[in-house]
Formats: sequence, C-alpha cells, structure tokens
Amino acid sequence: MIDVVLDVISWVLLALGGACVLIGGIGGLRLPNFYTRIHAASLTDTMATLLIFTGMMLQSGFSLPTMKLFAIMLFLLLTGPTATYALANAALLSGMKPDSGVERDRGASGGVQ
Amino acid sequence: MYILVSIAILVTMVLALVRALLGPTVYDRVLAVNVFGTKTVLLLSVIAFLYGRPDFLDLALAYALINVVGILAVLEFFQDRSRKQQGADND
Amino acid sequence: MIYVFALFLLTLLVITAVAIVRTTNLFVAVMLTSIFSLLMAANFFILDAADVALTEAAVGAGVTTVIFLSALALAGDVEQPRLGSRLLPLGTVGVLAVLIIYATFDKPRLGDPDAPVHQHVAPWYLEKTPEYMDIPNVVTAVLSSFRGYDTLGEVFVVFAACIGVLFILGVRPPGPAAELPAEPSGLRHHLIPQVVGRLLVPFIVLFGLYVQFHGEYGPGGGFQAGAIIATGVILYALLEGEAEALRAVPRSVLLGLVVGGALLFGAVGVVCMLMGGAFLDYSVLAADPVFGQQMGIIVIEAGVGMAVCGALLSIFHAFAAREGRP
Amino acid sequence: MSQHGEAQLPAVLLLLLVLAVSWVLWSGLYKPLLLGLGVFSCLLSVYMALRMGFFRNQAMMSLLPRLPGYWWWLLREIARSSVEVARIILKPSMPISPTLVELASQADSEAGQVILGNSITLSPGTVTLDLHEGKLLVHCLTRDTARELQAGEVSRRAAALERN
Repeated sequence: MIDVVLDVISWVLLALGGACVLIGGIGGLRLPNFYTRIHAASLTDTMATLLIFTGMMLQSGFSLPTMKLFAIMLFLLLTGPTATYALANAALLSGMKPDSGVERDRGASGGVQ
Repeated sequence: MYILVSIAILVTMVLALVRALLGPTVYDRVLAVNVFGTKTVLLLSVIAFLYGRPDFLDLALAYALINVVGILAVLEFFQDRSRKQQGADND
Repeated sequence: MIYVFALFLLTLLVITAVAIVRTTNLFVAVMLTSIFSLLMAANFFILDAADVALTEAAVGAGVTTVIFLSALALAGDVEQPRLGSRLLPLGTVGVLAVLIIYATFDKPRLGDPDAPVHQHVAPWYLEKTPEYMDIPNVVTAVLSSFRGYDTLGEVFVVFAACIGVLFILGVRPPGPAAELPAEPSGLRHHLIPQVVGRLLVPFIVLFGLYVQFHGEYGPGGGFQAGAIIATGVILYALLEGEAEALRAVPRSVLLGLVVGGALLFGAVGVVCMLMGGAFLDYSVLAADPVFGQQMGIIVIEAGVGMAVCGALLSIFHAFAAREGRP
Repeated sequence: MSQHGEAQLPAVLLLLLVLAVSWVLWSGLYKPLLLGLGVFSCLLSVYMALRMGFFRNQAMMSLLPRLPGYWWWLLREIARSSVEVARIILKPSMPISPTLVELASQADSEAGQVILGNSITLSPGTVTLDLHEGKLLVHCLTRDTARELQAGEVSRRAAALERN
C-alpha cells in the first residue's frame, strides 16, 4: 500500500518536473531580453531539479543511489545560482543595461544614464 | 514516465540550442550553454534510472560539480577584457 | 527507444557542428563547443560507454573551456576573413563524405554481436578479466593491464605535450622575475562565486580521488581523475587569482607530478622485470598473481592521474602567465 | 590575509567528517583496501582545503544549525514563485514588468550575504545581479515580486541565521 502511494507521489513529482523543464525552455525562447530569460532558466534550474530528483529519490528508496542523487541535487542547487550570478554579473559589468520597467523606462535600455 | 521526462528534457535541450544559435547577445548564448549543462545533468540521471544502472550516476555528479567552472571562466574572461579596454582608454 | 534518443542527440550534434563552422565569432564558437562536448558525453553515455563519457565530462566541462578562453584572451576573438575560393575545400569534403557514407554500407549493424570487432580479442578480454585480475570494470583491465604498453605510450604523449606547450608558451623559470604580478588576477568583489567555490573545491578534489580509486569498479580511472582534480585547482585559480593558486600548489609540485607520474608508470614495469616477469606484467608483484595485478593497476592508474593532473595545470598556468605579460 | 594557523580544529574535523561520509556513501564498497584509500583521499582533500584557505571565514559554522529550517521555508517560497513564473510564461500576453531593486543585506557575515544572494537567485522571478559590500542589486520579473522583495522577508530570515 505504502509502495503504491510512494509510486504515485514520485510519478506526480516527475511529471511536474518535466513540465517545469518544458516551461522553462519555452520561457527561454519567448521572453524578450537577456535579463528576463535568466528567470526562465532559473525556473528549470531550481524547481525542475528539485522535483525530478525528489521523484527519483522516492523511486529508488533508501539506498546508495539515493545518496548520490541527493549529492547531485545539492551540488546543482549550490552551483546553479552561482553560475547564474556570475553570468548576470558579467553582463552587468560589461555595460548591458537591464530594462527596468516603469521606474527607469526608456533610455535605460541602450543609452547612457 | 522516465521516458516522458527525458523527452521533455530533450525538447528543452533543443530550445536551449535554438537560443544559443539565435543569440542575439553573447550572454544569451552563455545562458543557453548553462541551461544546456543543467539539462544534461538531469538527462544523464534520468537515463541512468531508465537503464536501471544507477551506478552510472558518477557522470552526472561530475557535471554537477564542475560545470560551474566554465561559466566562471567566462566571467573572468569578460572582466579581463573590460579591464584591458579601460586601460587602453586611459592611455 | 534508447536508439531514438541517440539519433536525436546525434542530429543536435551535427547542427551544433555546422553552427561552429559557420560562426566567425570565436567566442561564440567556444560556447557552442561546450554544448558539443555536453552532447557528446550524453551520446557516449547512452551508448553505454560510461568511461569515455566521464572523460569527456571531466575534460570538456571545465578544462577545455578555460584553456580556449585563455587562448582567446591572447589572440582576440574574431576569425580572420578567409581568402581564396571555397570550391576546392568544399569539393574535397564532399568527396570524403561520399566515401565515408559508402564505407558505412559495409559496416555491421550497431550492437551486432557477430561483428568482426567482437570476434577478435574482445571475448578473450571479457572471459579472462575475472580470472586474471578479478575486477568488474573490463575497460580498466584492458586499459591498464592487457594493453598496458598503449597506456604507457599515452602517458608519455601527455608528458611530451606538456613539455611542448611549455616550450611554445615560453614560461620563465620560477625566479625573481616571475614574482611580480602587478595586480592580482582573479575575481574581485565577487563574494558569491568565491564563497561557493571555496566550498566546492574540497568536494571536487575528493570526487576526483574517488574516481581515481574506483576505476576498477565503475567508470573512471587515472585520466578522468587527473582532469577533475585539475579542474578543482583551476576553479581556485579563477576565484583567487593565479598567484594564489601557484602558492597553494607550486609549479615545482606540478612538474614533479608530470615527471613523477610518467616515471612511476615506467618504474612499475621495471620492477616487474626485476621480479622476474615481463615488462608491465603485474602478476609477479605479489605472491598471489590476481592481487599482484590489482596492485599494479592501482599504482599505474595513480601514475596516469598524477601525470594528467600535473600536465593540465602546467598548461593552464603557462597560458595564464603569458596572459599577464604585456 | 593570513590563511595559516587560524584554522580551528572543530571546523577541520567537521569537513573531514563530511568528506568521509560522502566517500562512504559514494563508494558503497567496504573493502579494507578501498577504505584505506578513502582515508588517504579525505586527508589529502582536507590538506588541499587547508592550503587553499577553506577555513578562512568561520561564520559558516555558526550558521549550520539553523540552516534546515531556513531551507524548509525557502523550499515553500521557491514552489510558490515557480508557479507564478510558470503562469506568466505560459500566458499569451506575458504580463512581465521587469524591475530593478536595490537591497541592503541585513546579514553581516560573508556567508550570510552569500546565502541571501543565492536564495534570491534560487527563487524563480528574482535574480541577484550584483552583491558588493552588503548591497544587492536584484532583477525582478514583475513589479509584484519586487514589492515583495522590498518587504524584506528573505533578508530578515537570512540575517536571523547568524544570530546566536
């Protein structure tokens, strides 16, 4: 009984994770500029990673692969935002202006402030 | 189910590849590479399970640990360049 | 299903390759190359070649990108416009492609057990590995024992390549002249990468050593381990600067690793001869030939790992030292 | 910044323990030879970490006990904002309103600031663009997320991590 429940939960998690991956990919194409695309990437980086790895860990039960999966997830969640930060920071330093909506509308993108 | 998830990941890899080819800025491409990297880790883990060979997870672990090095190298590359340009401007 | 995946990834591989050839911005080419490497590793993995995939991962994820970018920093990132007509190269490539496609008609089906390549020595290796050295990973057995001469040759190729790069890039001997880095390179004001990176480095090193010593049981071995550990040190160099990395792991240690690794490999062979066996026949190393084989494999894998790690780091430092020079 | 001599024994032992546990769990083989090599590997890794100034900032240690609770809160936060971002991406009109927010970190220690910066990046919809001397520059996908960020719950919780 408990097995079936675990199975169902892990399938749901995996399906949600797959959906997250897809949505992130679509967002990466649809969103209009670099800084907004980062958000789509972070959707797949964090939520999809969490869901898919949790799903797989539930499937494999308490075993050594589970520990390896946990380590992979932990390192991904540690390095993912760091890489994103490094990239965003490189773009910022090189003078790419984020379009900042209403507060600094127009002129902000592409011009000198 | 694993097959469905891996198909979703493969499709996203294609989308990321399209983004890497379209650009338009260099950073978009680096972002696409980064997304591609995480997707590879996911794909490898999922396929290791699909195969029923979880001992192959070492590969995903390797990527999870060292993928960030490439992106940090990119950050340093751009910093170096902007520093050199500033130096050239000041001269 | 797996073959569909492999085919799909191969298609992406071709698309990426074409894009690499067509772009004139070399930085973009480097980025696409790292996608190419990821795809390649996934492909190897799907085709069940985990050892090769791990090599691709260990080298492609960190070291290649870093060294390519160092080269770009020296050379500029715009491709020279090409001169002359494209017809001749296009024709050559076209003819070659047709020839290769023609040659594949004779190729056995993928995974066909009756293919000639599976009739020659492979079954013998598979059969004898448990008997001679009792380790699960046949790839490691073939690499380090059955074909130990080849691997010895490869280690000396790595050794020679390292010496060649050092000669070409002309590193000065470590003396007073080399001690004046005007400003520390590395990332400044970047707390997040620095703190996270510092946390990662011990785990990368440990994982590298894990790969090193589990070559007999799972994917891995000296080549991959050397590359992974080198990546860990390169990460440190990126975060804290060249000089700091050279302080933590001095150049003399690196050269010692390269030379020592190659010599260790050769020395194992000589010891085998002294103990009455053939060159690189590890069976004589212990009273029990199986244990002797295992010991021999562990020691020569360590030699390979040391040589690769030292060579990659020396090359990296050679590029970086060149970069810092006006 | 001197890096030698100031390493505290508890921190070194903790790292050694974590590395040893990782080795045992990754390896899964308990032969004496491999365990011996594992001891050697862990010691070598710790020695490398020592040489590379791993123990330079001590604040990390004091954060550890409160980390699980923080992660739990962060997890729910991530789940909530993921749904939001997913909805925005899938809507045909894509109602985004990118906003920049400058935030002063309430956490003083390096580790606390890093946790704050990375938590912001981890939750979809907000990305840390710059972290310098306790000031964060954050890019938000919508104005609502920006307002939420300025309310400062993340910052408060990250700062609470280091309070003893």
